[in-house]
Amino acid sequence: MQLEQMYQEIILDHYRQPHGAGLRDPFDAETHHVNPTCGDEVTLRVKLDGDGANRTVQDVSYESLGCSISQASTSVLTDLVVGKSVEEAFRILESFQEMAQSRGKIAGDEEVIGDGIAFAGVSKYPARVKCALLGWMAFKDAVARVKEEA
Amino acid sequence: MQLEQMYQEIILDHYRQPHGAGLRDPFDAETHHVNPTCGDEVTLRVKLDGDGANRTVQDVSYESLGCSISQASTSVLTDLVVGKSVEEAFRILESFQEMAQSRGKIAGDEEVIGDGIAFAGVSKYPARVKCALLGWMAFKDAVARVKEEA
Amino acid sequence: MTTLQTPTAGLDVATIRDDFPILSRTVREGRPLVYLDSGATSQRPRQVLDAERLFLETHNAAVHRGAHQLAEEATDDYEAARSKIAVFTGAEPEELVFTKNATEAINLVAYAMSNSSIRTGLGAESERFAVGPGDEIVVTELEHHANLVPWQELCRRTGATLRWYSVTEDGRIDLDSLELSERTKVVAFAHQSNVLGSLAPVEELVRRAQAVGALTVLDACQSVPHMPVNLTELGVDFAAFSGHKMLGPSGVGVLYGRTELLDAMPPFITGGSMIEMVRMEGSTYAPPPQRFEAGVPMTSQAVGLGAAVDYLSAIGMDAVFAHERELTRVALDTLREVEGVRIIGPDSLEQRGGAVSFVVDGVHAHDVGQVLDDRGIAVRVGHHCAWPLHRRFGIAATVRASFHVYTTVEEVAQLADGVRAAREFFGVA
Amino acid sequence: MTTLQTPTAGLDVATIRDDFPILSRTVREGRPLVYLDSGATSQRPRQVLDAERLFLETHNAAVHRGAHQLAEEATDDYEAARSKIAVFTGAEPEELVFTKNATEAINLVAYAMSNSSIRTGLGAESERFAVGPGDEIVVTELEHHANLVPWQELCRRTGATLRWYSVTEDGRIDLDSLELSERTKVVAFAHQSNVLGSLAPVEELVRRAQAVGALTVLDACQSVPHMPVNLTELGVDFAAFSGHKMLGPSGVGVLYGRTELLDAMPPFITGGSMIEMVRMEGSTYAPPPQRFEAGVPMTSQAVGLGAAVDYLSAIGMDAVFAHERELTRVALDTLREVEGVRIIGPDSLEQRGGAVSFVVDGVHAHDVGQVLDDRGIAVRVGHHCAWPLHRRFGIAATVRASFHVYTTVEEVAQLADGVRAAREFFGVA
Ligand SMILES: Cc1ncc(COP(=O)(O)O)c(C=O)c1O
Ligand SMILES: Cc1ncc(COP(=O)(O)O)c(C=O)c1O
Repeated sequence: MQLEQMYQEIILDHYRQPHGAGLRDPFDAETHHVNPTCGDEVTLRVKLDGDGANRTVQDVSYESLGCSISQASTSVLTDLVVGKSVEEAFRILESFQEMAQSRGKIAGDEEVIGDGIAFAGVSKYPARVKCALLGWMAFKDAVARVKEEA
Repeated sequence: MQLEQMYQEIILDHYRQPHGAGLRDPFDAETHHVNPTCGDEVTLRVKLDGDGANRTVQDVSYESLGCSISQASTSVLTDLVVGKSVEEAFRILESFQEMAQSRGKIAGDEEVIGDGIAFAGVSKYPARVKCALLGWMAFKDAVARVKEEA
Repeated sequence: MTTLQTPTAGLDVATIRDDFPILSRTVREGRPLVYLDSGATSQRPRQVLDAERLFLETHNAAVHRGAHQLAEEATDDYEAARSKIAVFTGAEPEELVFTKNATEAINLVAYAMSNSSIRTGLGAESERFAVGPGDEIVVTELEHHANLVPWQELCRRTGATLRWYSVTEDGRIDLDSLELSERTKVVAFAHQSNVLGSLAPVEELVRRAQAVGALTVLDACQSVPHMPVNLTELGVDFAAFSGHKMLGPSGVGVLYGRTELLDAMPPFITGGSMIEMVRMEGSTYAPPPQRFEAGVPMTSQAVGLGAAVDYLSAIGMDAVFAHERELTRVALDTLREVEGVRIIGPDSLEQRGGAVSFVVDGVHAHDVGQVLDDRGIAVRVGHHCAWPLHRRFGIAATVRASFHVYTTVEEVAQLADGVRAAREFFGVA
Repeated sequence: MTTLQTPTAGLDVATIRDDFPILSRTVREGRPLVYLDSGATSQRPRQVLDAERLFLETHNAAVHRGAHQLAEEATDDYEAARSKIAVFTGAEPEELVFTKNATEAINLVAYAMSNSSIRTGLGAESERFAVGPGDEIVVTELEHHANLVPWQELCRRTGATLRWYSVTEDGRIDLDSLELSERTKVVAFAHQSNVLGSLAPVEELVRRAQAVGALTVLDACQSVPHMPVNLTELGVDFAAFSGHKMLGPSGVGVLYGRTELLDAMPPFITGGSMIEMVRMEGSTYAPPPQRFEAGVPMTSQAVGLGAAVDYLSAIGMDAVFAHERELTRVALDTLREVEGVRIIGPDSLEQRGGAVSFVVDGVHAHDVGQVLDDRGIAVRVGHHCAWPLHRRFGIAATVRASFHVYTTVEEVAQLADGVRAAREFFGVA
C-alpha cells in the first residue's frame, strides 16, 4: 500500500491538529492563494520584526480550506519559519520546494526542513505537489509584499 | 491513361476556340465569380429579351481567366443557352450541374446538355467540378440579378 | 423527450471492453484500472484508433485545397465524417463546424457576436448577433467554465451584462430565479451538468428564449456522448460538444449552428480555406461551414470522430443511456449507504444522466481521490471546472464518478468500498 | 544564420521512406505515389503514429485536471512534448502554447491584441498590446492568408491601419517599400514564403521593428519543419508553426511568445483549465502557457508532435535542410530547361528553402496539375493561400512542388518530364 508512504503519520498529525491555525493580529501583510484545479484556499498573514538582515518572522497565522496535505504542510510551515530570520525562512522554503517538486528524487534534509521531510512521499504525486506548496507560496508572497511596501 | 477521359476532344476544342468569348454591350446584368481555391475568375454578362414566360437569353458574353475546364464549360454554356427561354436555360443548367456533381454517376443527356456531356469525366474529379461550374454559376447569378432588378 | 426510456436489454460490456486496449492495464501496484473519469475524457476503442491510422497511412493530405488524388480522398473522408456526425445528432452536415474542442465552439459563437458588435465593414445580416450595453447574456450557475467564462468575456468586450439562473438545492436550474426580457440576447446552458448529472429542461428554456428573441446555446458536452440527441428537434440555435468525451479523438469538437444563423454570422478565426476572395485591402469569406474552419483542420481527428459515431451508433444511444442509467442507480444506491457521504445533485434517476458527485464528511475530496487511486479507481476530484456551482453548495471540491459504455456495475460498486476505506484511513469512520 | 550550410553527407532516404507507410501506395491507375505537396501537409512516419497510439492505449486521460495515475502520466507526456519542442526551437517550455494549428496561433496574438484594446477590466500590463486608430499593423505582400486576414480583421476591430512591404520581381520582401514609424505596433512576416521559397531577412526586419518598438510575429510554418530554427536567437517576439507540416499530427500547432509578453497578454479562448479563480461575477486567469490553452487540449497530438521532433532531431535539421536544398536545386535545374516554364520566386539557392512554384506558358496550373496527378505526381495548384502574392505577379495560379525528408531526387526529376507532357497534351509544345 503506497498510501502510507504519502500520508505519513506526521502529516496526519499535523492535519488533525494544525499548528498556528487561525488569523491573528497584528500582521504586516495578508495573502489569499487558491489552487485553481481543486478550489482549495488559504488566507495567510505574516508579521515580521526588525529590519535588514536582522528581520525575523514573528508570526504566521492562517485560515485554510483544503485537503490533508495542504493543511498539514501549512502547519509544518509555521513550525519551521516562525522565529527564524527571513533569510533563513526562505532557505527553508527553497529546500522544501525543491524536495516537493523533485518527483521523489530528493529526500530533503531533516536538519533544514524538519517535519517537512514527511512530504517526500507527496512529491511522487505531481497533482498533489501544489497542495503541499499552497501555504508556502502564500507565505512567500506575503513576505514579498511586506518588502514591497517597505 | 485517364487524362483523355477527362479532357475529351470537345473540351479541348472549346478551350482552344471558345465560343462567345469577350464582353459585349448591351447587357442587363454582369457578375464576377471566382473560384476561391485557385483564383480563377469569370466576368459574365447576360442580355435577356422579352418578359414573363417568353423571356429568352439574347446574349451571354464573358471574359475569363482559368483552366481549360472552366473556359471550355463557359464556352459550352453560351452554345447551350443563347437563344433559349430563360426557363429552358435553367433546365439545362440544372441538368449540367447534376451531371457535374454526380461523381461520374450520371452521364448526362446529350439532348439537353449537348457538348456538356463531355464533362462527365470531369465529374469524377471533385476538385475540378467547381471549375466546370464557374461560368454556369455566374450565369445563374446574373439572370437572378436581372430578375431582382425587374 | 422520448430518449430517456430504459430498454431492458443490457450491453455486452465484456465484449465492448475488449475494444479498449487501455482498460486492460494496471495502475499503482498492479491494480486493475477502474476508470470512472469518462466525464473528463473517455477512452478510445481500437476501431477509432484504426480508422485514424488507416486514414493517415492511406489518404492523408490537406483537405479542401489540393487537386491530386490524395487530396480528393482526404476531403471525401473528412466530409463523410461530418455527414455521419450530422446523422448522429439530427443536423445537416453544413450545420456542423469542426473545432478543436467544445470550448472553442462556444468561444466561436461568443467571438462572432463581439465581432458583429463592431459594425465597421459588416453586412446587415450580422446585426442580429450584435450586443452592447443594456443587453443581457444569460447562463446558469451550474455551467462548466467553458460555458461561462467566454460569456463573461463577451460582456467585458461589449458592455453587455451577464445574468444567470441559480441552482436549486437538489441541483436543478431554478426556473423561477430569473426573468428573461427583450434585452436578453443569448441563453446558454448545459444539456447535462458535468457535476450533478442533472438534465436541463431544454424545451422550456428554448421556449422562454424564443419568446424574447434570444439565441440559445446548448452545451451538449455531456449529453451527445451519453444519450440520443437530436439537435434539430431540441430547437436550439447553437450546440457544442467534444470528440474526446464520446470515444473519439482529442483535438476535435463540433459547433452546431442552424443554417440560417451560420449563414449570417461573421467569422471567428481567420486565415486559409475560409476565404472567398483576398486582397491586401480586404477579404470576403466563404459560406459555412468553411467560413469557420480556418487553416488546415484536424483531419484525421474528424475521421476518428466519425468512427466513434459509428461505434456508438452500432451499440445504440438508447442502450448507452440505459446502461449508464443502471450504473448511476448502482452508484447512488451504494454510496447512499456509506455514512458521511452526501450526494451533490439529484439523488434519483429522474431527468438525470450519469455523473455522480459527492462529498465525504471530514475527508477532503482530494484525499478521498487519493485513497481511490491507490485502489486503482480513477475519479475526478476538485470543482470539475464548475467552481461557482461548488460555491453555491458551499464546498470547495467534490469527488465525481462518471461512466461510459465500457464501465461495469462491478467497477461502480467498488466506489463505495473505496470511500469506506478513505473514511477509515482518515479516522472518521 | 549559420543554418544554411550544406553538409556533404546526404540522407538515407530509402531507409527514411520505409518509415512512411503512405509512400508505398499507388494512385490513379497503379502509379507509385510521388508526393510533392509536403508544403501543404507532410506525411507521418510510423514513429509518430506509434507514439500517439501508445499514449492512447496506455496513458490517455484529461491533462492538468485529474489526480489519478493516468492523469499524472498523461500530463507528464503532454508536458514532455512541450519540452522537446522547446529544445527543438530554442525556446523555453513555458514560452510555447499548444494551439490547433498555426492559424489559431496567429489569431491568438491578433485577438489578444484586440482584447487588450478594450481596456475595461484589464491590468496595466496589457496596455502594450492595445492598438487603435492611427496605429499600424505591418505585414508583407507575400504572406499566407493565415498571416494576413487575422491582421485585416484586427484592423477592422480596432480601427488600426494595415500596411505592407511589397515584393520584388525575384520574390523577396522589398525592404525599401515601406518605412516603419512610431505608430507601427506589429510587424508580421513569413520566415519562408510557402510559394516562393524565399527566406525573409529576419534579422533586419526584427531590427527595424525593435527600433520603433513594434512587436514581431514570425510565421514559421515553412521554416521550423525544414531547417534549424532557434527562435530565441532570431529575436522575434512571437512565432507560429503547425504540427502537420513537420511530420507530426494534424490538429496541433504552436505559438511561441517571449515569456515576458505571454505573461502580460490577456487570454484569447477562455474556459476550463486556463483560469485562476472563477466567480459568476468575473474570473482571473492562470499564468502562461495554461492561460492560452482553454479546454481539454489536443493531448495525443502534442505527444505525436513530440515524437515528430524526435524523428527530425535524429536526422538532424542541418541534414534536412541540405537534403531539401539539393532537391530544390534539381527542381530548378530541370524545370529551367523546360520551354515555357517560368519560376515564380528566386531562381537560385540563395536565402531560399524548398518550395518551387512555377507557371507554364499556355497551360493553366490546374491543367498542369491534372497531367501530373495522372502520372502519380501530387503537387499543389492554385494560389496556395497567398492570393495577393499571385496578383502581384499578375497570375491566378501556380504549380507548386514542395518536399520533405522522404522526397527523392528521382521524384523531383519526374516533375519536369510531367510538365513537358502537359505542354504536349495541351498542344503548346
Ligand atoms: C507560410 C504559412 N503560413 C501559415 C500556414 C497555415 O498553417 P495551418 O493551416 O496549419 O494553420 C501555412 C500552411 O498552410 C503556411 O504555409
Ligand atoms: C459540460 C461541459 N462543458 C464544456 C466542457 C468543455 O469541453 P472541452 O474541454 O472538450 O472543450 C466540458 C468538459 O470538459 C463539459 O463537461
